[in-house]
Amino acid sequence: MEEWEEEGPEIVKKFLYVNRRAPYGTIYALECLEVALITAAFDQEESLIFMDDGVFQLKKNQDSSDIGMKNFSKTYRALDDYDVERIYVEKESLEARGLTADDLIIPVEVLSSEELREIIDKQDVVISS
Amino acid sequence: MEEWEEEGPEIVKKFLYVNRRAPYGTIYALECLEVALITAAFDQEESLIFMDDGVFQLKKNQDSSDIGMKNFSKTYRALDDYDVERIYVEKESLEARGLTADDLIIPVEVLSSEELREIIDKQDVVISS
Amino acid sequence: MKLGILIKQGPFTHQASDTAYLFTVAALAKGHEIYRVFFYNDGVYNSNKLSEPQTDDRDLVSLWSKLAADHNIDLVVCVAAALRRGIKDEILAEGFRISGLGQLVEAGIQADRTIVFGD
Amino acid sequence: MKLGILIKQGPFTHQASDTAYLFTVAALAKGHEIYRVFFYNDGVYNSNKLSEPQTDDRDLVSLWSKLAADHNIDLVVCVAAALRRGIKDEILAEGFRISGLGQLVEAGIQADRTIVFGD
Amino acid sequence: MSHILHLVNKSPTERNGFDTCLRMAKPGDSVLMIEDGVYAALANADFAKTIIGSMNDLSFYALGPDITARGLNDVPLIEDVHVVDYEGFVDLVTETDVTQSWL
Amino acid sequence: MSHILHLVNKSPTERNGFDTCLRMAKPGDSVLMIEDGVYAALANADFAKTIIGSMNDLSFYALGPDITARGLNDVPLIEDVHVVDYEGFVDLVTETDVTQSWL
Repeated sequence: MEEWEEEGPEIVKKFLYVNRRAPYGTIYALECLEVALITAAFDQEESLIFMDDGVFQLKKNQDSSDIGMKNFSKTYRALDDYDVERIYVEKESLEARGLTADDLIIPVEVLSSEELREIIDKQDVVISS
Repeated sequence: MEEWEEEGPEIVKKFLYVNRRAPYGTIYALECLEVALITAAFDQEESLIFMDDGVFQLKKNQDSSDIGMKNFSKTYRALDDYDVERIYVEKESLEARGLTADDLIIPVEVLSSEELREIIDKQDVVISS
Repeated sequence: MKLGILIKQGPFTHQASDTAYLFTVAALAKGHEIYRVFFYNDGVYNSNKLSEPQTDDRDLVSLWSKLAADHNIDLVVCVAAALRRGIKDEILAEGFRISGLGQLVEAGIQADRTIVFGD
Repeated sequence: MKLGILIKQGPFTHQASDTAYLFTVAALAKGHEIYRVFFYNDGVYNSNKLSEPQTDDRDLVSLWSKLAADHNIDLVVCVAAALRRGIKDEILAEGFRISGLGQLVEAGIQADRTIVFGD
Repeated sequence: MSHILHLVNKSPTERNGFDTCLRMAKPGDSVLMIEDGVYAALANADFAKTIIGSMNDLSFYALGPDITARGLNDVPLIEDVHVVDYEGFVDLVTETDVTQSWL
Repeated sequence: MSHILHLVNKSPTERNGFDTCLRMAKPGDSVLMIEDGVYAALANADFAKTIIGSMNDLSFYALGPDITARGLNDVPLIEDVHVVDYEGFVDLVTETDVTQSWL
């Protein structure tokens, strides 16, 4: 973990991390998760969205030992330990890929595009992975 | 220009460079052009294909001064000086983007997907940009 | 207004750093404050002082260094992203500093707008 | 068979170098010859010896260096792509050499197959 | 309700970012095409109908320097895509509430 | 006529590489899905019909280690997509005439 400003300011903002990329093919999933975990230490109101190929990040039963890369999928479970509970997955993205919430490694809230749009509408800082 | 082996071997192979990316947004167009020019010094049978967003590389009237990047589009004209004459553009890609051969900075052979497939079928080395 | 900038790609390969640079220059010209520019993912490569572009090409590493000097801008390179990519103090260009990811979150909190440039 | 490998992406950000490495290991195990591995575009970043991955992550720079030493493989980093990205002899890992683009073309001529790994 | 500025920097014929942006943007939002995103402004391209179909709900902008760099000044662009320079880009960021990049 | 091995390393829902590969491959060619390209092998995904529609003309392969890494072993994959390991990848390269990567 990184160092951060201990004397956090009083401001509480709504941070949204938007994950639209598959894991392993690129590092964006892993490095976004690292930011999401750090953010949890700042007592902000944090949300994560997984849509498009980003839903693949949460696919359970990942085992990357044969490609030599680090399997970071279990780290998503740490989000709950850090009280990051606003985790949303787009229903349409899951369906287009033949997946359901049962295929995912953590409990999430599955929302329609329409509902996700309302989540996006409430944010102060939106960071795409 | 780079150095290269002066004592080229006798083998003559068919090299194909496949360009599917737009210029400026990424460096792939520029760095592929650099390889294509070096290849010309090796007396190989060289071809270039521009398809999908790669056709945008040849759009005439590029002027990158306001984005601070190097305008390399005129360098495509050097291909002719190096006797690289097999330059193919996919008709379907041009049409989908509302362009015609008149919009391009150099003369090219516009081929259908079907015809391009036959060009691809003849190659020994295929390098994607 | 206070602006925070996040750059996720290195120089040359993607246009992200070019766009971010010109955006930053324009923001300064309009009187806005740049709270911080944070370099993450391959963005850490923007701080490699060994970068030597062709003479007729732009030199983004130097451009960022100069902008930081002229306008006192805080250029922060993420330590975790930098370590794995081999960006260390010994090759760090002027005006950049290496620090933790918390600096990105803090910029998000303090700045009025956060703008992300990437691939 | 003689194989030529082209790697167009750096370590970590894209899987290209990982895949190319495991492909190369498998090809050697099957008795094939690796004529050359050529690093172009962001692929030049694979040769940065300052790279320091987390302890539980793979270290591609070292893996390539070791493979080159064990099997006498020619790892060539494109000088033009490397210069603009700040990869120079002073930070070049063991087993890599910096040379011209002609080395890629020559590999294409000499190898029986050329395989491209990128983004 | 906040007014979001959506940034799209990829060509609609290479990646899915533009489609997803249009699916997620809500009526009243603005979309700024930058970098390879400006190819979405080509009036004679197949993708034009998608942009035109969203014109009632969204305001579209495109970064002029990126258009000029790509040589698109001599071909028709979609009417009502407003061309802005980097200072206009800054104004769009400060005059909207949040900026979201569709990377 | 040469037998081409087409490599696709991107998801068909993110980029256009898979579509272009299928447009350009000729009957008799082989397609190997690697990296994020293996998502094209998902039997229950919308894209599956595109792959299945090309099955008469092309032979499809997918890299097993990339499938396992992504946790796709517990969901149905398209029948007749042959799963290979890195050694199988090497064999495909040497047993075909040319390898083309759709980057």
